[in-house]
Amino acid sequence: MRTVFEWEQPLVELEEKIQELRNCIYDQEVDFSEELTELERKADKLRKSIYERLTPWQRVRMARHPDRPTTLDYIELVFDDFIELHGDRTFGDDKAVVGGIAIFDQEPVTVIGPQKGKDTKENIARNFGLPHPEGYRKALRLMKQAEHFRRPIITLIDVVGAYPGIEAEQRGQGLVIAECIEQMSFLKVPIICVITGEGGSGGALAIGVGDRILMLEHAWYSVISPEMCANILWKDVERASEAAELLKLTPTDLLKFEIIDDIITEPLGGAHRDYEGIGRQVKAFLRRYLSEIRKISVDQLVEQRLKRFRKIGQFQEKQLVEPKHVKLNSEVDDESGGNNE
Amino acid sequence: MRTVFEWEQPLVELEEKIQELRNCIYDQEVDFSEELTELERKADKLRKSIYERLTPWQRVRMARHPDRPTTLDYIELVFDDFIELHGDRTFGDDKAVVGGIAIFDQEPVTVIGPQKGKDTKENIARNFGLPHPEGYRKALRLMKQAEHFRRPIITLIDVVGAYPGIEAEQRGQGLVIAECIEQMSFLKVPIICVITGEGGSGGALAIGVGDRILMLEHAWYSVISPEMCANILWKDVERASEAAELLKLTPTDLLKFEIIDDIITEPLGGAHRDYEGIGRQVKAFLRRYLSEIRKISVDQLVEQRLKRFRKIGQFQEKQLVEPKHVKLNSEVDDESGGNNE
Amino acid sequence: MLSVFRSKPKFATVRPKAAKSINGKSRDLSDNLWTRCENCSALIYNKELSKNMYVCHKCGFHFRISAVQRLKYVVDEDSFRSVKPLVSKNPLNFPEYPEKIVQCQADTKLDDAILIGEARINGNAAVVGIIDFSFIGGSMGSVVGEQITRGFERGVVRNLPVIIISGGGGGARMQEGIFSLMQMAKTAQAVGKFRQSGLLYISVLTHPTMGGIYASFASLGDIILAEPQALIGFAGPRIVSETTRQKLPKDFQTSEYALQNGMIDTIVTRVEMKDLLGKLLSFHL
Amino acid sequence: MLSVFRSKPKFATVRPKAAKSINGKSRDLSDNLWTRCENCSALIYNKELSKNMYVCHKCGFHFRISAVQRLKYVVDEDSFRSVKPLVSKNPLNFPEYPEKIVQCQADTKLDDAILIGEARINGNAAVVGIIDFSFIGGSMGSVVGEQITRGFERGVVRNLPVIIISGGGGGARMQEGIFSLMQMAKTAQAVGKFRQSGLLYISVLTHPTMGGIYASFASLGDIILAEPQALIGFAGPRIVSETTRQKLPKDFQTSEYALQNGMIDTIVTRVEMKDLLGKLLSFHL
Ligand SMILES: [Zn+2]
Ligand SMILES: [Zn+2]
Repeated sequence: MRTVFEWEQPLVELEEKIQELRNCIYDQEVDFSEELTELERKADKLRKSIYERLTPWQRVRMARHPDRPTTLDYIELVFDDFIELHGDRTFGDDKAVVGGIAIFDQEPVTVIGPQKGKDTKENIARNFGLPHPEGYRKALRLMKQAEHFRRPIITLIDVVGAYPGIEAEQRGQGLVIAECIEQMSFLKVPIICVITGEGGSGGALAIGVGDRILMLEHAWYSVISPEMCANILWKDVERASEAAELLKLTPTDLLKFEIIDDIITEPLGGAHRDYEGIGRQVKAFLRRYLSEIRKISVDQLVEQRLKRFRKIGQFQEKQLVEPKHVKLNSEVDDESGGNNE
Repeated sequence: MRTVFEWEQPLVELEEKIQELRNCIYDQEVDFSEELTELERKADKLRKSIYERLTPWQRVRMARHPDRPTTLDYIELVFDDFIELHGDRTFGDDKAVVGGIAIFDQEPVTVIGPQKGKDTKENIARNFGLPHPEGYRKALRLMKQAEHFRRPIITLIDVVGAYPGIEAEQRGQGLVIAECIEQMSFLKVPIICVITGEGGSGGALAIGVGDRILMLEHAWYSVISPEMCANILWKDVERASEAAELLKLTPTDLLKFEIIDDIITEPLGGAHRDYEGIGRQVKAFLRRYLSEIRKISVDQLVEQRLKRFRKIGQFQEKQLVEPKHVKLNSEVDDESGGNNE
Repeated sequence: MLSVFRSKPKFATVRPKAAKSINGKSRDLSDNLWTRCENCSALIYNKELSKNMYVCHKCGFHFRISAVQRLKYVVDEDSFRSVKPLVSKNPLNFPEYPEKIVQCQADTKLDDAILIGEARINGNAAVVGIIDFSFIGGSMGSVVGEQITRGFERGVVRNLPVIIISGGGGGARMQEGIFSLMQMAKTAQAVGKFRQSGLLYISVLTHPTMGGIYASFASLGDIILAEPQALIGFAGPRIVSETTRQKLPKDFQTSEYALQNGMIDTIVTRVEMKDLLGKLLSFHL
Repeated sequence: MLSVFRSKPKFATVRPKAAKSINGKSRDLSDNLWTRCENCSALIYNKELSKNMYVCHKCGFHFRISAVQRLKYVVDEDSFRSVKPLVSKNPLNFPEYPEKIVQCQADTKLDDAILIGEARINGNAAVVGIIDFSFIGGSMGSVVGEQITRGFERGVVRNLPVIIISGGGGGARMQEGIFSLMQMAKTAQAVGKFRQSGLLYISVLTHPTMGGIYASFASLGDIILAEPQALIGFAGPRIVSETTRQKLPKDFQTSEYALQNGMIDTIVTRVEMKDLLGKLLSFHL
């Protein structure tokens, strides 16, 4: 059964009515074409008014739609000749992360992303797309392989977070995320990151350090999930919707903050309504940005990548009143840079 | 109780007799000094004749003497201020391998080696000095750390082999040994390897790729242990002694083959008879070879290190008669180098 | 942030009072002569506790201390020079965030959750940064991220090693949202650039080092030390236990657990920390 | 070398006869029309077996094949050019070693346990080396080590990728003692130098790839492929079971086990191998 969100209900009803009417046209020989045109005009209007005014929380739920394309779907829609490569060469092969070599516009690229399942069985096998440390180590291995062979890297990000499990902690979840972030930052190849669904905290950032960071219209990216935020703030997961507002996790906010570079618009009603359509969109954006950054030397790319993150942060230099409350001996000048906004 | 080998029996008896006589001198007031001198002369002669003519198998057993100094003993005897560092940063901390930073002649060096236990309890904790993959990964991590900080590396090798266990295989024992060998070969720091006891196969070679390879007098180094060799050849572990002869695993053989660079002579009767003595010896050899290779640029060191191993092997080019037995299409010239002996 | 940690008495969810009390000049404890150890319940004479760097002489329990307090135990007397202080803004217009900042500044006498500057340790110069848990759980917002980053940049410019003593809770500063997350990238990159200089970075983990702080600069040290029994990990124990519905191992996410699992170099008591740091610095001149 | 492997019928400890039989021109099988699958016991018509590259059409069992045979399944017709052949000496004066070499040369029609040269795979040029198990268990003495090394050097000089298909038993050639061990270092270094050229090295693991071969060049591939159900590991299963006195997992040291444990990139059947190799080569032009 198709998942229908509550705010889609009026639209779905209208769509069903249109379908009924269509069936009538075939069954009886009455002319409903005028009514049909009118209804479809209405549906179009409704669709727009619904999907263009989604609240942040609705967007989070769209990003989690069970029919939403997964990483492997995008790989099939956007690339040719994907060869999946497995394993971290130290501990295991995490099925919650897929990666390998594929062809994009006749050129080999390395593609990596967390992988959710399409049904319960696959979700269990893929741990609901929640990676263990070996998943991040596999990603890092494939990224370094890409660098060795001078292939661009494309990461497709759709992950609530790194798995909070006992064994994941045991095998250094935090450490491996840090290693990914650091090492990805210095890779001498073009990197494009596309947040296709959920961009959950460090688990997303671990494969999110790129030269261009794109985001689908109904994706979210945040330091913490709205539920967990609500839980911490008000001890009430039910208030996730409010938290989603506070966190400014939508593509529009993040574009304004210059955290992302562009928003990939989705087919009306969401990517899951038109796989071919979203595939074409993603392909077009990738083509545009990849050709843009391919023109830049890799040394410059790395420099720009570092600069990009270096300047993120909002703070102000403190007025130099006597810091009487802490008995520090004196102040030295600060030669180092930084973005004092 | 002190372990006494059967071939040491006459010597031990003589030594006991001398001790008795000595006690007599104190107890009674009789002059045995002449007999004592004579007996000690005899003991000296016996000692020489025993320890200088050890068979290869006896040497293997000497290398395994339970009182033989372990890696941590050498670290204490030869270095100052050792700070042990733990962990492979991916899976565990293998107690069968110790490593860290120490001071040698006022300069920091990285010291690494497998660690056997001194008693059953410690042996169980240290898995009898048989490393798991995480032990080799720790070693590799510390070696790369040494390279980063431009510290020379000293490996102390005393290992029957990498541990042949289920989990060790699961976590890639073979792969990690290969990685150690490859990466150690290219480290841009001086490396000295000292085989202090057992040099068992790939488990030893994994930390045995150095610029100078030294070997204690009663150590062995071989592609396979004599027991396993005997087992394969004759399905009879009891014939290990014969296998030890065949394998040419003694320092003298290996020096002749140019596999090692020098032999560190041990105190008469073996390192375990005089810790201070062997400590001084090892220190003197390390000092000499370290100062020798410190003078060479690291790029040259790596080049020489690669050349050293590149030329090992005995083979001959085949006379170019018609290779009628294999239907290969034709032969091409071989431009590549190689040591055709 | 606090809520993500287990509320085992051992780690004491340090009641704000206790936390404050240790900060030399607060009132609560100076009135009392004795403190009860949160681990073994021994009564300890306050002067003894202070003399022993707030380590229980009976069971070795390490009390949580403020950044200022810790500074005294780690650097040479009068050797510390602070960098220019920075203060937080409110990039998301998050409700009550500015008020929270002001409150924390008043409580801790810090500008934000970090104290950082240059100092000497047994004569060896270094950039030294200390995270203070009492300031919004020692979480990393823009100020902490920027100061850490500047610390590493200072290290490169002044040719000095860097020591960062972490003890931040959940790591992320929720109120700064995506800006907080990005500080992970910024600081990890700062470590990476610093690494290229060949200088030494020692990361010291104290209770608790979790989340975004652990998953960025704190686990990227050339050498990683930890105080005994510190909580070290990515996801908080409560989340792990709720997600997995499994009983957590007894020593889960402690320093000892991290050591056994190969994630840290060694465990050092607070009392021995300074000497070990000094020695490590002297090994990397 | 053989004795270190489990004698499960599945892996068939390939009786010398069977091994020889697969080498195209030997007599034993040409007299018979049918072969019994060593895994599922199905009777297979020999022509079918040969057409299916000695993979059982019923259960997918991969029969062991000779290097020459394998070459046909992997490279383009008439594209292979062998390098100069080398033959072994007897560095340790190991008793009966020369005789063993001569015997193996007669049996396998090879000079030593390796066949190596340049070839094309679906049009893509590469250095291709194949280890033959039937030659003293495919073990690595000086000749194999030197040929592998020269293969990588040839790759650098001729700007060609390298593919090595391993299937050597215990890996070490005991009879060459320390010289055999040192080939591990020599070949691993050859891979390392090759790596610096930025060219592609694909390692293909076939049954069985163990010991010194697995612990050197065979596990250093940029990409590591394996045939299904191949035995892959360091210590032989018999030694592991004797040392640990534990029951070995059912799939212990198989390709599937290695894949699950993150040690290889993917498993490919013999029938699909050539196309995958060709595609990978074409991705790395
Ligand atoms: Zn106590
Ligand atoms: Zn079959």
